[in-house]
Order: sequence, then C-alpha cells, then structure tokens
Amino acid sequence: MTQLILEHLSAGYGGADIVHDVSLQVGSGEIVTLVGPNGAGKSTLLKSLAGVARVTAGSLSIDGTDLVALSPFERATRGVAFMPQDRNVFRTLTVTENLETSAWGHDDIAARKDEVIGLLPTLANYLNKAAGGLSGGQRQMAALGMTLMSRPSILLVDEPTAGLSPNLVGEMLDVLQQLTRDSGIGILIVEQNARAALARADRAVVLVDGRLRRAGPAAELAAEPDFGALFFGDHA
Amino acid sequence: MDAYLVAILTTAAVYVILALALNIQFGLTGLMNFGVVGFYGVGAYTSGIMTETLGQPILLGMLAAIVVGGLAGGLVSLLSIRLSGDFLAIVTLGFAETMRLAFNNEDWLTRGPRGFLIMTRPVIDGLGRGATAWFILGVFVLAAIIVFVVLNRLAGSPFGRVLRAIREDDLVPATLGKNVLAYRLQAFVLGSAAMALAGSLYAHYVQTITPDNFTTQVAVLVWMSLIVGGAGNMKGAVVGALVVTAIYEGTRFLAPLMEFLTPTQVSALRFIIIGTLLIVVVRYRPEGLLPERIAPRSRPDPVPAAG
Amino acid sequence: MKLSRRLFISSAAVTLAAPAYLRAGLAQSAPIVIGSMTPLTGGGGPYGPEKSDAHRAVVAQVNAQGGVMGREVQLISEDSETNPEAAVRAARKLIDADKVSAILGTWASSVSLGIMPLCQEANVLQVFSGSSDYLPDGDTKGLIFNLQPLNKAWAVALADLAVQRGFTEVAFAGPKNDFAASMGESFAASLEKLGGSIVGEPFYYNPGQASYRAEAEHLIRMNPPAIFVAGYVTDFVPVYRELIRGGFTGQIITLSFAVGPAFKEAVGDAANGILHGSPVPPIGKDSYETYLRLVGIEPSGQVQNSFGCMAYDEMNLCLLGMEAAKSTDSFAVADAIRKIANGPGERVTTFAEGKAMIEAGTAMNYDGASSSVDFQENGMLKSRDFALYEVKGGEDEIILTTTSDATQ
Amino acid sequence: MQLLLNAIASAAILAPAAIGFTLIFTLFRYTNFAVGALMTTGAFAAWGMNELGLPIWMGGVFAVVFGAGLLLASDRIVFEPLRGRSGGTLLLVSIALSVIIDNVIRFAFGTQIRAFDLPLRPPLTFAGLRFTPETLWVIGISILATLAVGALLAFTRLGRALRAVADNASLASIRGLPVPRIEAAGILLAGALFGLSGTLAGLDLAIEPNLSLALAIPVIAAAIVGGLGSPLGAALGAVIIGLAEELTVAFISAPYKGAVGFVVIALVLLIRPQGLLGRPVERK
Repeated sequence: MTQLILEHLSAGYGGADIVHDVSLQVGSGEIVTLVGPNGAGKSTLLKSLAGVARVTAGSLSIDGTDLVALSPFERATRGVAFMPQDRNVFRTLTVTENLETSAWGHDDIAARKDEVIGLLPTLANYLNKAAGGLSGGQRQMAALGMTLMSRPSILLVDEPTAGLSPNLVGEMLDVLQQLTRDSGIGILIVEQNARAALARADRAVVLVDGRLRRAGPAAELAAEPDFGALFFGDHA
Repeated sequence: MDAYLVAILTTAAVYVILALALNIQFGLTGLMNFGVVGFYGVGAYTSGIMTETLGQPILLGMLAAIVVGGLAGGLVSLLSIRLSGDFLAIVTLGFAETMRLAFNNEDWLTRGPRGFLIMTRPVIDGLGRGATAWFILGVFVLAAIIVFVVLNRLAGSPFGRVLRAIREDDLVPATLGKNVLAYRLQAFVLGSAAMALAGSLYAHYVQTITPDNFTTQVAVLVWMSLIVGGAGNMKGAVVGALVVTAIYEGTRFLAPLMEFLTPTQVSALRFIIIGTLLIVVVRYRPEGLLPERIAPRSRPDPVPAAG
Repeated sequence: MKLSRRLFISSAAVTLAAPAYLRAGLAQSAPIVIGSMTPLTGGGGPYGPEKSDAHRAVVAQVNAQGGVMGREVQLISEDSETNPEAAVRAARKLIDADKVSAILGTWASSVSLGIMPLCQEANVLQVFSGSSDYLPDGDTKGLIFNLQPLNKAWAVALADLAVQRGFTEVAFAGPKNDFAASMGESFAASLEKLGGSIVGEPFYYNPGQASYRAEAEHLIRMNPPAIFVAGYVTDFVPVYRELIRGGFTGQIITLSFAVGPAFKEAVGDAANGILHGSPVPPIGKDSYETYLRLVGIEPSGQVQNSFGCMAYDEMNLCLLGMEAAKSTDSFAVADAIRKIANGPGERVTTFAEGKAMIEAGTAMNYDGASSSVDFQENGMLKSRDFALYEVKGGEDEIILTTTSDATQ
Repeated sequence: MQLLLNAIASAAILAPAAIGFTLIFTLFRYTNFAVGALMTTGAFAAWGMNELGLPIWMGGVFAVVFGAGLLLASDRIVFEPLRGRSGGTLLLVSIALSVIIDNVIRFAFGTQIRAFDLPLRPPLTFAGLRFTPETLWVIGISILATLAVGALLAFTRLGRALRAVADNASLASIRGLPVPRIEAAGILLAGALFGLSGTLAGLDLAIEPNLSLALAIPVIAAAIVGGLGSPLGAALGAVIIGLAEELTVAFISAPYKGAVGFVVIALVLLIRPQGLLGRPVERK
C-alpha cells in the first residue's frame, strides 16, 4: 500500500509561491480528484510533485523516500509518473517507440509493452503510427500508455480530457478508474470536468487560491448544494 | 606616436559608425545581420566608382554609397519576413560572401583582385602629411557624431520604441496595428546606408580597396564591438568599437614581449585572445559594458531609454 | 559608465606605453628600426615564415658585427595576414608607432600595393618580392625595390619552356587573385608571340575551396595537351591531385614555389614529369649557400626557400644602403641601394664585405643570394636568371636556365 | 555521368559532418559554425598519427575519437553555460570558437601544408567513369557511416532516446530518460562524425588551417537542404549540394562556386524551411 504524502507543501515557479501549505495523501488503488477554479494552482501543485515546478516548503515523500531533492527523471524511477496536459508524446516517434522509450533502464521492455497494451487495448490498432499524426483521444491514450511503461505506483494526471469530445471524456475517466481497480495504481487527477471526475473519484480535494479549502469523499462533496459555488470560486 | 593614434582613431571612427548601424538593426530591432561587410563593401566600391570611373566629387560618391547601400539593405530586409535569428544570420552572411565574390569577379566594374586605386581623398589639398591625417580624423569623427546623433535620437523616439517592441516580441506591435515589416525594412535600410557610408569613408582613406578588405573577419570585429559595448545602447556601441579597436591594435604590441615565440605563433595568439574575449564577454557580461537602460524585460512596452 | 572609462584609458595606455619602453631600454643612441611584414596567416602562410626568419638572421648577424653606423638594428615583425585590410593597419603601426625607416618582406602583390600609398606618403622605403605587373604603377618617388621579376618576365621564360618542349597549345588555370590574373594575361601574350595559343579561355577558380573536383573536371574535359597552373601551393596541391585522379595525362606546367619540398612530400612520385620554372636562386652559388647555412639549412642542390633568399637580399641591401648613405633618410638610402646593386664595383655578397668596401671607400656591386640584383629605374629587377626544371625521380632536374631581360 | 560521380565523391566527404551538424541542431536548436574548424582538427589529428607511421585508417580512428572528445569539451566549456541563450548568440559564439580552434592549430602546427603519405595514382576506368581507389574508400566509408547512424537512430534504445530528447527534452526527462547523459552521447556521436569528415577531407585537400570557412558553408547548406529535423536528410542534402557545385563550375562560372552553398541555403529557408525530409522544427 504505497502512499504519496504531502505535508504543508508550498510551491511555485521560482517567483512568488502559487501553492501554499497543502497537505494530502494519495494511496494506491484510489483516485483523488483535484478540483478548483481556474488559476487555483491545481496544475502547479501537480507539477511540483513531478519536479517540473519547484517545491519551496514542506515535505513530499513516497513510502518514506523524500522526493523534493530529486530531478524529474529520478522521481520517475521512484514510481511517481506524471502525464502532462499537452505535448505529452514524442511526435516524431511511432507509438511503439514512444512506449519503448518510456521504459528507460528496464530490460523487460517487451513484457511491459504487452502489459500496457493489455491495460489499454485500443493502443493496439495504431502502434506503428507516428504519435504526431494521432487524433486527440488516441494521443492522450498513448500518453497514458507511456506513463504506465515505468510501472508507476502513483500516477499524476494533468487534465487528460482537455480538448476531447464529451463522449471521449467519460471513456478516458473510465479507463483511469479501471486502472486503479485492476493494477492498484494511485491516481491524483486534475480535471476541469468536475462532475464527471467526481463521479469516478474516491476522494476529492478542492483548491482555491493555492490553498486547500475542502477535502473528503467525492460522493459527499458532489452532493453538497453549494458545490457549484465552491467550484466557481465565489466563496461561500 | 601621435600619428599612429590619429590613424587608429580614424579606423576606430569607421568601426564606431559600423557598430552604431548594426545597433539600430540588431540592438534595437533584433535583426541578426551578419552581412555587415556586404553593405560596407558596396559603399566602398560605389563611392570609388563614382569618384574614379565617373570622376564625381567625393560628396557625391558618399551620397551614392548611402543610396546604393540603403537599396541593398531594403532588398536584403525582405529576407527577414520569413527568417529570424540564426537563419537570418547565415543568409545575410551569405549575402556578404556573395558580394565579395562579385567584387572579385566583376573586373570590369571593380577591377577585381587587382585592387581599386582611389585618388580622391576627403581632404583639402596642400596640407602636410600630419595635417592631412588630423583633417581626415576630423571628417571621420564629424561623420561618426552625425550618425550617432541621428540614430540616438531615433532610438529615443517613438520609432525607436516600436523597434524595441518588435525585438521583444513582434506579435504585440503587430496587434497594435504597427506594420512590423515596414519597421524592419526601415531599420535595415537605415543601418545598411550607414554601413555603406562607413565603406565610402574607408575607401577614400585607404586609397586602395581589394575584395580581401571585406572578409567575414571584419564582421566579427563589428559584432564584437556591439556585444562588448552593449547591444541596444547607442553609447555602448561607440565605447564597444573603441575598446575592441584598442584591444585589436593593442595586442600587436605583445610581439616584442614574447621573443621566444615565432611571429606566426604571436599572430595566432592574438586571434586566440580576441576570440576568447568575445566568448567571455557573451558569457559573463552579455548586456555589455553599457547595458541598455530600460525597464527589465518583463514590462511589454519598455520605457524609452535615456539612451 | 565608470567601469568603461577606466577600461578604455588603461587599454589606450598599454598602446602608448609599449613602444616607448622598447625605445628607451635598448640602445645608447637611438636604434635603427626596420619593419618586417610577411604573410604568416592566410594564403601566403606557407611562404611568410622563411622570409621573416631570413630577416631575423641577417639583423642578428649585423648587430653581432657592430650594427649599422654603430647603431643597433631593431627588427619589428608584423603579420600581413595576406590581406590588404590587415596589412594597412599593421603598416600604420610600423610607420606611425614604431617609426620604422623601411618595410621589408611583403609577399602578396595585393599587400605590397595596399600599403604603398601609406609608405609613399610617409616616405618609407619598401623592399619586397612580388610579381604583379601593376606594382611599379603605385610608386612615384623611387622608394620601392622588388627582388622578384614581374609576371611579364616570368611568363616569357615559361612560354619558352612550353614551346621548346613542343607544347604550343596550352590551357591556363589559376586562382582568382591578382597574381594569377596578371600571370594569365602575360602568359597568353608571350605564348602568342611564339606562335602558340591558349586553349579556350583562361580558367580562374575560387581559391580556398572545400573541393576542387569540379574545377579539375572542367580542365580534363577541355583535354588540352598541356596546362599551365599558376596557383599557390595551398590550391595547387588539391587541383593537381584531382587532375591526376581524374585521369589527366597531359603535361602540367607550374611555378617552382608551388612544387617545393612540401608538395613533393604530399604527392610522392606522382610529381614526376611536372615542368616548372621561376626566378630561382642560383643553386650552388656561394651567396645562396651562405644564406641557407645562416638559417640552418643544408644546401641539397634542390630549390629551397626561394622566398627566404630574396628576404636575405632585401635586408642586406637595406642595411648596406643605410651604411653607405650614412643616414636612414629613405631617398638617400634608395640612391645608395641603386649604386650598390647595379655597381660597377667590387663584388660583395654579405653586409660585412660591403661595410669593409665602404670604409675603404671603393665602389661595390652586391651580388645577392636570390639573383645578381640589378635594378631598373623603377625599382624592378633588370634581369633575373630563370631556371626551368623537370621533376624526375622526385628531384628537380635542371633543363635550362635563361636570363629573361625585363627591360626589352 | 562523371559529374554525378564527382558530386557523390564530394558529398561523401560532407555527409558525416552534415549529419553531426543536424544532430547538434535537433538537440540544442542552434547552428554550430565551428563545424569547419572541428573538421580541420580531425584532418590534423589523423595526419599527426599518420606522420608517426600509423596507417591512415588508424589515423582516422584517432581523429574520430579526438573529434568526439573535442566537441564534448567545447560544449561543456563554451555552450553548456549558454544553454538558455538565443540561436543567434550561440552562432556568434561558435564563430569565435572557430577562430580560436583555427589559431590553436596554427600555433601548434604552423601554416605549412600537409598531406597523408598516400601514393597518387591515375584513375581506374569503368564504364566510362574515372575514379581512384581512394574515392571508392571515401564513398564506401561515408555510406557505411550514414547507414550506421541511421540504424543506431532507428533501432537502438540510445537512438530512440536521442530522437526523443530532440523532439521534446522536458517530456523526455519526465518520462525518466537521463537527458544530460543522452545529450552527451549525441555530442560524442556528432564530434566523431566531424572527425571522420575531417579525415576524409584530408584525403582530398591539402591539410592546412585556412579551410574552416570553406568546409563549414557546404556542410551547413547540406544540413539545411536535407531538413534540420532529420539527420539522414543531411546525407541527401550533401549529394544535392555536391551536384549544385559541380553544375555551377561546369555551366555557370567557376569563381562563383563559393556562393552556391549560400544561394541554396537562402532558397530552402525561404521556400521550404523544413527542407526535404525534415519536419517543421520550432526554433528558439
């Protein structure tokens, strides 16, 4: 049961902090959704966990190993995988090559690839296409496949459904939920389509102006009457 | 000794004009013009042809150089529509090399490799050798001051502010309705006209010009003057040209101090020093000796520099 | 602003201080300052060092024997970079900063012509080696002396050689520089005089290339019985290689300085059969061998340092001129040089012998390492003995020597 | 037909360096003008070994290793601290580096011309074409090198990683690729290719320190024509440049051959910036 633990974490991009004093955990097998108005610092928080943004205070660890000092590629080897919102595939490489490259340093690349294709069967029918030529949905699926190649225990996903048509949004979120069930991965997801995300999440965390405003079971939060207000930032 | 200083300051004045011209193109507008020597050469040969082949007075020669240089600048600036940064640099470098080949092969116009003897000098006759040298220095310094004043006022004017905005990010001015290409064209024409003027002055001072006078090495020295002096700041360009000339000429005096090296090695050492200096300045003092005093980059519309 | 002013003043100070230090520290009465400007970089790079070494050796020898007029001779060496723009700046430094009395050793005609207006204006003597026919045009004060015959004389000798070996149809090729340009014209003219003609147009190529395959192919396609290639060694070697590799089997004619030891080493025995000629040091002549030994080279009966020996004569003539004229005024020295070179008088081959003659008050005739050294009114050589060679077994085998009289 | 063979022979010398140049461009997005000086260093390194009595091919191997090390050193000392800078500034710095390298060679080796001790033999003729064994060796080695680099990029893990970093370095690091080490491998490969091209050029030309500009222009032209997105495109670009130069000398005018490289660059950059095989490459 791996745990990604944040305690009083603040982060930013070198200038003033955007995220202030956030503490939360993401365990394996659960989906935690991060919601909040635009500019609340959701992406910044996620990126700080991945090492793309800078952690300025507090601690960040996975199963006891501190991650703050590690670079993105060292964090990746510690089981934390991050899927960026865009430019998340190597456009000039084929999907197969994208997958193989994402398992650097492991010798059982073929086995992992089959595993991932098992988890995401739709990948099978465009394996040899150049990633740049894929449609939005296919590209996000390929990007997800790439993150799974390093067999992460915690998956940080930054708005996977951005730019997708409505029916694809549901499909993508179902796949993520499926992953937590089948392979026990813990997923922290930042999602604009709050309602759809909450419907599939175990827990939800609301971030407003870089601060943790509410946290709790997703179903409970979704049911709250003033949820819309909370989400759109006109503070209750 | 002072005669030598007069000679060096005269050459330095030519490099000051070249650095100022490059500053309006790269310093202000961000146009990577590596074809400095092309316009410099065009100015020199145009002026020479006017005064020698066509027997015109020297002022007409200079005027012709400025016009032809400006025209060439206009044409080359069309390249900057599609190209920027290092690609524009390589293509303009190509322009300069092609011009050098043209000077070398069009014997009918430029007397090719044999060299072009130019008798007319920017001087009134009858002066002794020393006085002539001082007179010429006076003419060159006057020309440099005129170019400085003109370009400096432009840099501080609204025109200059638009050029700086184009350098920062050419989308912003475009959205404000500024015709970016027209401004780039004007910056290019202004710069190359000034470079051609420098070429004309140089030709009449040196009295024999051959295609080998216009090699890429001259362009490197002009670029170095601007980077060392401070791109974007007209005073910086002036100081940069003086410092680089002082170093280029100063290192000549290293030879007697290093008797143990053969002349070839001393000459090689000089160029190693000059090359290393450029890299060190770009790395540790990229804004140059006299940085462009404008608000930090973050502000989209920079306050006009005191300049 | 403060930083830059300090930096500028300090660097200007360095520029000022250096020569003063040089002058004060060295000699009791002011030394005689001579400028040596040779091509140490650029196209002439392979030829510059032997010239500057010859200058240094002669000055060292003369200073060891008490200098000129009892004053020490100080040599300041500058690199012309085989580029007129750089040469003019170097010349300004020599003339205005170091106050040299003469500038010796320029090699490329474009450089000698480039600095000529400057030297003429400052009445500074120029003694150099160059062959462009335009050199005499720049001199109006009789202050230039050239130890190398001009292209006209050179072309006449080579045209003789070609016709004697039965080649009346010869193609011409050379780099697009002032030397080859005037050589091409003179060669065509002298060939016509002897009833021959140039095959096609004189072919000029761009020097300093990444490859010369295309140029060689052009010449091979013309398939002339013989080609006269007037290139420097840096472009002659690759062009020659491509001609051989391209299957050219005709006769190659060129200039001796392009086929020196470096070329033979580069090309090996494929060099055999090349006809070459040039104003050449009289191999075996005592003065030539004294020069070679002075710069530490064992005479090998081969053409060696064909430019170094001219530099040796440049310096000897200049210093002897000053000693005879008892002054460093250029006009007096120039007149003295003309008398010393053309004679009549006792034959002398070194500065020491000449100095003895001056003290004894007897006239002398300097017989140099590179030639008999007799000058015309315009400072060009009266005549120069040419040697024409064929490369056999990797060695230069002399075919004939002609004396080509430039005054005809 | 002979023209085509000559073009291929000239292209064979430029191709490895053009591939290396494109590799550097795809990884770091700047044009390294010191490619000419690095090739000259390769030629001198190979000549140095040959002078000690080693056969030319061993000299070539040494030049390849020396070239790789030199480019890595120059990247660490000069270009690494300037990573964030614009393409233009890096171009200016690479020109300064080229001047330094040339003059270090001049300082160490002087300006005499040098050559491999290689017997100069008349050509063999086959079906009306004239060529010498060396030409075959040069073309053969160059094709071998091109295929080897092509295979490495296409099929090996390092190759994929190089292409990934070239495509999107930040994503590569997020995906767990050790980007600094991969970039270093790319530099070593490019440096080796420069050393190889330098040795091949040494077979053709007189080895001397004045060649850098003359070598740099056709190499950069070949890389740009081939498409700055694809290293293999550079090899094709080299053949095109070789042909363009041959035709210029044969039909237009020899002294203007120097301008061919630039004219081709200008045309390609204006009409089809991504070149033949490349993909649009977003630049700094």
